[in-house]
Amino acid sequence: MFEQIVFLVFAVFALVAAIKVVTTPRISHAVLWLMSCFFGVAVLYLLLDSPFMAGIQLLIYTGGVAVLIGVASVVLRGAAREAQRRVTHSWPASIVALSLFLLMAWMTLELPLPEAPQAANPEGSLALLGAALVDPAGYLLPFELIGVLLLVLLVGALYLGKER
Amino acid sequence: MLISDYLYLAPVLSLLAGALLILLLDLLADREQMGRWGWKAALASGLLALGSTFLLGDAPVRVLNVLAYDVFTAYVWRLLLGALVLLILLGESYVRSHTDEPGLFYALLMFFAAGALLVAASTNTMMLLLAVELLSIAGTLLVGFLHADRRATQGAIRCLVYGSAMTAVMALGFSWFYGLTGTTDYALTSEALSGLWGSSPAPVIRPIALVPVLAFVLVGLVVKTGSAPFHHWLPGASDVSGGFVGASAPVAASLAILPKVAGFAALVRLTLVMLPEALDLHIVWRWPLVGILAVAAMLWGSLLGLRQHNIKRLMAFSGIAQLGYVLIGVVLATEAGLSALLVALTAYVLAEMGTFTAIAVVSQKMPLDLVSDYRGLYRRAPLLALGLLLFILSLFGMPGTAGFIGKLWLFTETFRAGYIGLLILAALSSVISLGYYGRVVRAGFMDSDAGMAPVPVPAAASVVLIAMMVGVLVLGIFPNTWLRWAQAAAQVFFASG
Amino acid sequence: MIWSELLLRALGALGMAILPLVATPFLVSGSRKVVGRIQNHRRPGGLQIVTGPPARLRTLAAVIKQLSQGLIIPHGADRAGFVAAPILAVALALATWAVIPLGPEGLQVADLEIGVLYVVTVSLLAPLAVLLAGWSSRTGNAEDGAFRAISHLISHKVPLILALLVPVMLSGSLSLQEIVLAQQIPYILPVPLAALLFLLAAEAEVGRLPLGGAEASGAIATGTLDEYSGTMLSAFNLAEYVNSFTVSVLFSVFFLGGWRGPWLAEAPFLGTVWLLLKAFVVFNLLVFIRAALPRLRRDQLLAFNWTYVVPLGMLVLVTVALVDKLIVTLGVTSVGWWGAGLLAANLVIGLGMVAVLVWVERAGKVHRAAPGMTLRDGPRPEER
Amino acid sequence: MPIASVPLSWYLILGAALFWVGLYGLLASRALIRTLMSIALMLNAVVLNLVAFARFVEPARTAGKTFALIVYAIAAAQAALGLALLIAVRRPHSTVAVEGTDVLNRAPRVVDEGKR
Repeated sequence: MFEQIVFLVFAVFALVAAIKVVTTPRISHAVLWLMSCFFGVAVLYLLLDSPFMAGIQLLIYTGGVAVLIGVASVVLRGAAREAQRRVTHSWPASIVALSLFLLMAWMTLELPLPEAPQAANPEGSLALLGAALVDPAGYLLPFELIGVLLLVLLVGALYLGKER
Repeated sequence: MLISDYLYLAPVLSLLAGALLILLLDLLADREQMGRWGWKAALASGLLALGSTFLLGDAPVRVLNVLAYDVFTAYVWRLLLGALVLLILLGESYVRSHTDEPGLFYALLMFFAAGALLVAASTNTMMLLLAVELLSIAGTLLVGFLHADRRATQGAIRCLVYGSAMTAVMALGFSWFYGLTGTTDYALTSEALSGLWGSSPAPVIRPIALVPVLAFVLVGLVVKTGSAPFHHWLPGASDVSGGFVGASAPVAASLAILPKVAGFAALVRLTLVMLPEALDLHIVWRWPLVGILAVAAMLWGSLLGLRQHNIKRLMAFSGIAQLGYVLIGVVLATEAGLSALLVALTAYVLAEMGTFTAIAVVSQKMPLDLVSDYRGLYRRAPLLALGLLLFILSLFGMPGTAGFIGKLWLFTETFRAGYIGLLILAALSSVISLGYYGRVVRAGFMDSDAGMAPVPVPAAASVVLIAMMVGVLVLGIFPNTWLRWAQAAAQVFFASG
Repeated sequence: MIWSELLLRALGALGMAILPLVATPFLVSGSRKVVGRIQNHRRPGGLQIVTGPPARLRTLAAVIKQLSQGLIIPHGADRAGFVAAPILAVALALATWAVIPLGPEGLQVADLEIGVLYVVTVSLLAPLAVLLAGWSSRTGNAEDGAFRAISHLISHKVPLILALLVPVMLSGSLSLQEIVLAQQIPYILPVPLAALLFLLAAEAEVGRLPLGGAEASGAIATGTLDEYSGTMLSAFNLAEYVNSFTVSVLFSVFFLGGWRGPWLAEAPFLGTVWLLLKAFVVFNLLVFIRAALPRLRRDQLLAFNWTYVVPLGMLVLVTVALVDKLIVTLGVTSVGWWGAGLLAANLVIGLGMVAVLVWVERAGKVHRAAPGMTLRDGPRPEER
Repeated sequence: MPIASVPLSWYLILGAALFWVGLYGLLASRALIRTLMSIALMLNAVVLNLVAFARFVEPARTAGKTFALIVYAIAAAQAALGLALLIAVRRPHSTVAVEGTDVLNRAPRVVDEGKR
């Protein structure tokens, strides 16, 4: 019961924040709402017994992505003002989004989902995850590939952002 | 075990090593030197990668738990790497004259190709997602590479926005597969799905409920790798969102070839390894989902191709129609259908490679890329005109060319499998395509060249052109070895039963 | 849920939040005295009243004065953001204290399995408060200041995190308590380079003098805090001081063995004393550094950070990993030899780095100051 | 404490809602910054799905968490690339002579001119 209340509070919070992100006219407010939405979802991760994911969520999304977007909107004040002007409500878009949401909701209720969660997080699950990331029989290659992806990005972004 | 796994990654690793080497050289050398050495380093690593695929043997191997190396992978990798080598040759003069960072361009191209190789071989949804993302980020950067050109940056932005949205959609689909099965491995997913389905008398899942998930995965993958019509009609994309118009010719050729081949390989693996064949799921996936996509691609590509005056866009639409035919191979999902798919795909790569070479050469002289720029080409540049004719004939499917073999086999198999409607639509689209192919040929061979200057053909471009022409003809006339090889590649998925 | 335990936790959290708040005014006045001595201004602030109540009480008076000033929100500012920013700054400054272990067991608000991740996250959120302040002020100076401050903060996060990873790797845990427990010898002995990097990055991070200049009050008014005054300004200042005390505590936890010390078996509470003592020493060290050195120019600082400090951090991380693994593989079990091996590796890298710097200096590749720059952006006469 | 007091479907429906709100933002907004935020929302919803699924279907939870980490990496990469492109596309507008030599100082002012 307690958990359900917590879930509902933060789910509604995250959802309202998400809707604000796409509707609020001022771009700086949109960034703040985005951070709030990420924060709300991070709380749900705690509820899902994944403090690690909650930490990562705050680290990467709130601390990384959202701050990055915020900095960019400070840097590009002109662009931010433009964005302000261009927020429009679009009926076709909302109809598409709503119908797809209803489809997904129907699908969620239709499919046989497990009723009970797995056992609570065992001690040392973090070590298990770490081991899986460097295990040749686990996810070593994807983990390494993340590094390659970020390298490409770094080099490319530097080139694009370079003054000439 | 670990070392031998990395041995099977040798082609990917040599591309990555090449890229890093070029980046390092870029730090030490100035622009002149990079212009001279960059493409040689890239070519060397491409050839090394291509060569290493011939040393790996034929036995199917599971590489680091997330990739599969087998004859199919080998076939696709060689196709990709062959195209890469030619792309480097083709881009050389263009890159040297159009950018101040040639080293970076080749490094990105190497990363791009490495991403394509990994997409083609992955057997794990998260690996596939990541590899596709590597491919698309490197691709986006390539599109935006020519900085002075605002169109290039705009094209890159469009690429990024649609690409990211499609990544999200695909990831959503994969997250559901993971949720239903608790694994991301294709084969294990297949087992788990069979378990959900088969054991009890009544299936636990109605297949209809999973259609959205299947559709997300399909649309995401196909749009992301650009092998379907969507990347043309997404909002605001009167320009081609894949960046064809914004992109320079070598980049456009890379985008037209590498991700699509890789995407097809991934699609085939998804179809035949991840979705258990006995279940309705497999059937829903092939028809209607992939089937509708194939029909849409064929008709859309052909009909819109008719209206184009820009040759790059015309070829882009024609490419879409071509890939619509190739998608039929996925709909069939039989051993013969799959071999036919590989053959048609190879023919597509050859013809497309050649056409883009010709376009790149003309584009150096006349950057507007209008069909009317090709008036009287056979007098201004006979080699170009001949090549263009041959490639267009192959794309259309004239007997004696590689394209004919692929199309014939595909259509025969379609007939044999009983998809008569599909066959009729494919034939119809083929006929429509005559309209725009004819226009290019008429411009090149019949219209007068009054007031048009001759077009000089650089040495590298003529090498690529001649190689492609020989390829198209040889494979069209003596296709036996090639066909046997394609069959061997297709057998991988059917050998065990 | 056991309510008494919850209550206890809440009390503990409150205590942990109050501890740095109480310590701060004394640290402020203490550091001012130290700076005054070093820089030879006996009476900071020029002519002061020498009569009246004892000087020590002046700190208290200053606190009361700061707190009693009103809230002034400039016209045109984004009200919610403007008020939220200082609150966020203080909250973030205090949040780190939740995971700092004050003693062998129990003396910690929460022993998170992901403690280090938590610390990093909280410190990565710090730019948020700056961003909010800059934005909501809606003036050019504040926005420019926010941009400068954030680029500065983010740049120095990188070596900070790289340095943090070294103790994490050596102890094999992200929990701060585990890291303390794993330090049979304080990590500063086997990996002095990582400690040095942490100290450098932390010093730059809290924006204090030699490596400060994130706000560059000389160049763009007060930067981000241009529009702030009274209580809200002092909230920011408070957060800044708490932060610099926090990094001292973190340094003690990660590299000086935390609460470890003699006579712990007889009196466990001594752990807290040891930790605070170590933190106090580190804090004073930071004050010495900033008092003794002039401020570096901002672009030089960032260039130095990216060209030397970050690569050095990566090199240290990789080398420590390899050497650690090598020593374990060789079958060495004695902590002394393990430490000596790592220390030797660190010294080699450190000397190499010095050699590189000397070579660069000789080769004349140093980024020389442009005329006119140093003066404008030069050191402040006294600390704020 | 009762087990599974929050059913899996609640998380999934929330995930779907966040995802399609993101899609709405993507379709409705023509400004790149907001588009990037919408994409971040969509990927965030995917991660929520993954973490929720991991809690309910996979005992070890390594595959789900690894997948989630990969999605995070992709999200970060896309945001960074988007911002680099934004800066690249803004720059040709601006024609500013910048005083001083402080490179990092220059960025805000250069772009200021771009707002015309």
